[in-house]
Amino acid sequence: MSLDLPRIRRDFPILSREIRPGVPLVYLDSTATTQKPLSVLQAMEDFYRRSNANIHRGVHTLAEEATALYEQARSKVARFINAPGAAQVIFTRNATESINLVAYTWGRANLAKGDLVILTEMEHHSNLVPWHMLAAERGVDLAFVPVTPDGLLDLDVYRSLLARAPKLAAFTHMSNVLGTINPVGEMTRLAHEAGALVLVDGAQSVPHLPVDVQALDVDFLAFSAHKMLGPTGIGALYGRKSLLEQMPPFLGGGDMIKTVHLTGFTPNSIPHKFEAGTSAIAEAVGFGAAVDYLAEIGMDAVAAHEQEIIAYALERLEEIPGLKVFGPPAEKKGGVAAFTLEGVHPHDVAQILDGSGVAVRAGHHCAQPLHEKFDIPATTRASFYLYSIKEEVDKLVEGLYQVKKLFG
Amino acid sequence: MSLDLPRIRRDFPILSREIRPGVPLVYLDSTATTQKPLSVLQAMEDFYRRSNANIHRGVHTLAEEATALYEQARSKVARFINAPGAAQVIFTRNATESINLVAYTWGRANLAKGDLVILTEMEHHSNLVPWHMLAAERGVDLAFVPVTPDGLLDLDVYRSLLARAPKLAAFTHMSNVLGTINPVGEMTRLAHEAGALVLVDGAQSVPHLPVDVQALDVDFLAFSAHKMLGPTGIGALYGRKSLLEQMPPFLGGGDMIKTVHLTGFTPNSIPHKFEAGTSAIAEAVGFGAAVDYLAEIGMDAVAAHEQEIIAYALERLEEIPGLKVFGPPAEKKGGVAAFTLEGVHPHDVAQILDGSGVAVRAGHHCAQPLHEKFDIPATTRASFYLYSIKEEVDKLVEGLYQVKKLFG
Amino acid sequence: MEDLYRETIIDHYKNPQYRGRLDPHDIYFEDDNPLCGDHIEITLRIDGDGKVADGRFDGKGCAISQASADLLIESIIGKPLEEVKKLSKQDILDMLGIELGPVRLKCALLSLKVLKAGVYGLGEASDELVE
Amino acid sequence: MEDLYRETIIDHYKNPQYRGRLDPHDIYFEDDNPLCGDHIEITLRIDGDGKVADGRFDGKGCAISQASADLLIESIIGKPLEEVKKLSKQDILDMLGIELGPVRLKCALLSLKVLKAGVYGLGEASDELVE
Ligand SMILES: Cc1ncc(COP(=O)(O)O)c(C=O)c1O
Ligand SMILES: Cc1ncc(COP(=O)(O)O)c(C=O)c1O
Repeated sequence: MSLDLPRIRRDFPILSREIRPGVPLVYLDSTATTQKPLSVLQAMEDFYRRSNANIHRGVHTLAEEATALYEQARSKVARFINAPGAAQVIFTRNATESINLVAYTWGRANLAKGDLVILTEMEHHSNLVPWHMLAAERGVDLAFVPVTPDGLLDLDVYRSLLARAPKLAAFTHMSNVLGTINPVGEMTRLAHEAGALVLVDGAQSVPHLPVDVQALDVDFLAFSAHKMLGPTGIGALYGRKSLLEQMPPFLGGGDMIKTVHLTGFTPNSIPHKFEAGTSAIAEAVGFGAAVDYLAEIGMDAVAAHEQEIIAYALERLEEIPGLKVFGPPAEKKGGVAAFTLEGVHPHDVAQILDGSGVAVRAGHHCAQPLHEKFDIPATTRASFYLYSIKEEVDKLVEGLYQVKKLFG
Repeated sequence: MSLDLPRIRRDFPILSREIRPGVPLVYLDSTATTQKPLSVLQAMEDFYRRSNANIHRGVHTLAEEATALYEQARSKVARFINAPGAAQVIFTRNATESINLVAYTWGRANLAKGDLVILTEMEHHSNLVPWHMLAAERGVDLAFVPVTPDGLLDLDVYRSLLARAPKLAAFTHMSNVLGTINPVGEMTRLAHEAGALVLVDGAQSVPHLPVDVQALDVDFLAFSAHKMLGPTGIGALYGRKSLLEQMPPFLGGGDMIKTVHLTGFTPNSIPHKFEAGTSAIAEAVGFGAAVDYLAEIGMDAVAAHEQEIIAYALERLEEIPGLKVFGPPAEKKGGVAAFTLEGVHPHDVAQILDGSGVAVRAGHHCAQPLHEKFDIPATTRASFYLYSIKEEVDKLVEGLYQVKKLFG
Repeated sequence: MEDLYRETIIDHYKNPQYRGRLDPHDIYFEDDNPLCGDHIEITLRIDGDGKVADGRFDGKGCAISQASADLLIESIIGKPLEEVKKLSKQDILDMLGIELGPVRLKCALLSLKVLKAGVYGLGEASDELVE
Repeated sequence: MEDLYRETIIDHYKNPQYRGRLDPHDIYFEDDNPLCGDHIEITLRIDGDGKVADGRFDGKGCAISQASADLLIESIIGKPLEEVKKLSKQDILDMLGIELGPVRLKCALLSLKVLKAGVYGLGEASDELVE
């Protein structure tokens, strides 16, 4: 089941880039965005060179080809997360828009002053700010499941918050800083027992783990193509059919309507109701090619490879004096290692590593409250994907020793 | 100043496609979406192969390259419409989202029950439905400038509507059905005198005419990259600086914030305040390459070429018995000819034309109220762009004669 | 092109055999495709054995929607309603004898949708009837 | 890498010459870069001719933000305020002697932003001060 890494790496042209002459790229920033295999680039290029047309309303051959390709992509993405039907996958710009769509439509139709929404302290800003906006506008209450010192959610507090009859629990499947993989199935069961709906931020889980929306029984799942080998400019929202059907539309315009008169409009059926204006058509085609690539390798194999890499990385990183990795041990997390190095600011760490071609991210990674919880302004984060290899971990560690020498 | 068409057509690989063996594509559907030159495809491919990374927060080389490329694209688009500053160009998914952004943020902050918004009968659904939604939610009043039988706006009625102290006049610069080019400068001056702001739907004008937001003095301008040689998945909203700065944010998430705490957030400065989550980065790069292509040819030359083509097309079409083109004469319109052919449904026209490789659109073209006004369910629409040639008009006309023969 | 608009289609469009309205009738339904203005109304008479004794369609729209309505009525006269309920998308495509993209498919299937909604006695026609 | 983190930067970061706080002082300002937690405070004393008699910075953050603050204070002591007002982004980059991407530029320019906001007597520091 182990991956054929030389072959996989050949599929990603950027991985053979030199950052400067003689300095090859060591890309350890896949949590921010992933690199793209040739098959994804080729699918989009082919689309533009052969079939480019606007979709859904066209009678001519190109329009029909484009429509078929776009809807096939939707089916592929639906199958990838085991959605019961393709109509339950709405294409958005990114995971952020997917969450905002729920907050703007389901949220504004169903949440009133005093209603409770449960979030967690490890959320990405994308799963915080839409709810902050709703709280400010509507007086909705927000409560946060705390993160324990070892980077797990405090499920006792979660249970006691559920006792307060929340309307929604919205939480991440996998933290983009701690790497923590949360027990979504169990948390969803508990939320449903308490009468709450569940929105899962799958921006980090769908790319890295097998995710089955029917097995997990979640009500909404948000994710982004660019974090799973696909292009920028497209993401998806999965929703339970009955919910999507009841929700009011989000953006108004072409394609999301059944009829329009000067006096008003009637909305289209799902998924089109939520896709206003010309869609990210070529990007959908690329997204479809990306899930094809992942499905062919198999998400179990992807997850197993990342387990191996992160276990090795944690072992090597923890041997460096003054270095502290945040989050749980390897068995409980995905391929993300966010750390501090005593006496050196994360920005300096990242910039010096860049000098040897190692691309890592420094900052709060759009999880500022989590950093406040740990009382640090920023961390340096190395993250891995199916194309990451142990030699890259070694280069990271080597680079970190150089940082220590410089600042020593 | 006339275009080097053989050279231009070589830049667009799809134009040499055969729809079926021996049947070359005659693409007359550029109003729906345009084809892409190699330079646009190449710019995106290069981005993914060399510089792909997430932007704005990254310290490593790829992230810096990607950020620079993304912001350069913004500057190019800003220069293309002569915006005073790049920060006044917000990247959205498409013109539709641009209009919704204004309706959701400026609209909900500034419009209350009984306030008046002026629209026109020739609007695309994208500039109707967002206001319908606001009308239903807030009790905002909508009034419509009528379209005259020859396809122009009735400016007397416009003036009398302005006397009712509207808050906003929102209208299209160029109709996607009639081709009518509206006197935006004059209409804006009148609206401003009446104390109203002006939003212009530039989805059809920015691709086809020189558009200068400072000369026109509009407050908002919405347009889409895919209609101007660029990729799907990206559009833009231009806004007056003082307005954008005062408007509340739209979607919440990463990048649109300055700081986030568990208790709330502070928004970022413009344009980032309106760009939540990972942007359409590669698409922005493609958009930049598209405006480079157009700017190099020159928008005056593009407009002049389209004038020539539409004048020829109208002349040829009007010789066909039973064919009626909607909209004003060639001098007052862009490269769009929507027509009916007596006794044949537009869907049949389009499908039979497709048989000879001629790609036209049939339907209400997301302007159902306009079709209701003219009391027709649908039209067939042929539309042109800088790569269109007279030989293609001839093939269209030939095809139409065949349609007549079949249904005769 | 000739194969797309096979003679049968143009022929049934120009010279429909079953255009009209039965009065009285046992089954009636109408619906339209708002995107292109196609409209179809169907009236049927049912005999004592539950078979279609006679049928008519009326409406306006493109050749495909009108021709397929005419072909459809022709094909069900004399058939038991139970058999009519089983008619599928493929049956219509076989009658038309052409390939259709997703947009034109809606035109072709409008009459089947109307027919089935009428035969099942539904309040509203749904796309699921013709999947 | 060595050229990026030129010795001067590491040196001024590790052994700053002007770290501290002047009390009393004539000019005081502080601000931070919320994205990375960089914080800079500057205190200046001005002599009778409107020249910078002495200056100090305090704060925390990355090597670039702290070293550029130290270099900046060093460069303005003895200079007329009018000249201080004219300092630009380029002057800071010249002092640091390295190329910087957009993110690190913010670190490098934080001290200049704080200095200018103080010298102009503004209520709030803005990025436009260091364009
Ligand atoms: C006049 C006009 N406005 C708005 C739009 C919507 O553009 P998009 O679908 O790219 O959002 C169109 C596109 O058809 C148009 O022609
Ligand atoms: C956990 C998590 N949620 C949401 C997001 C937002 O994704 P996007 O920027 O693609 O909308 C990210 C991306 O950083 C993430 O890691």
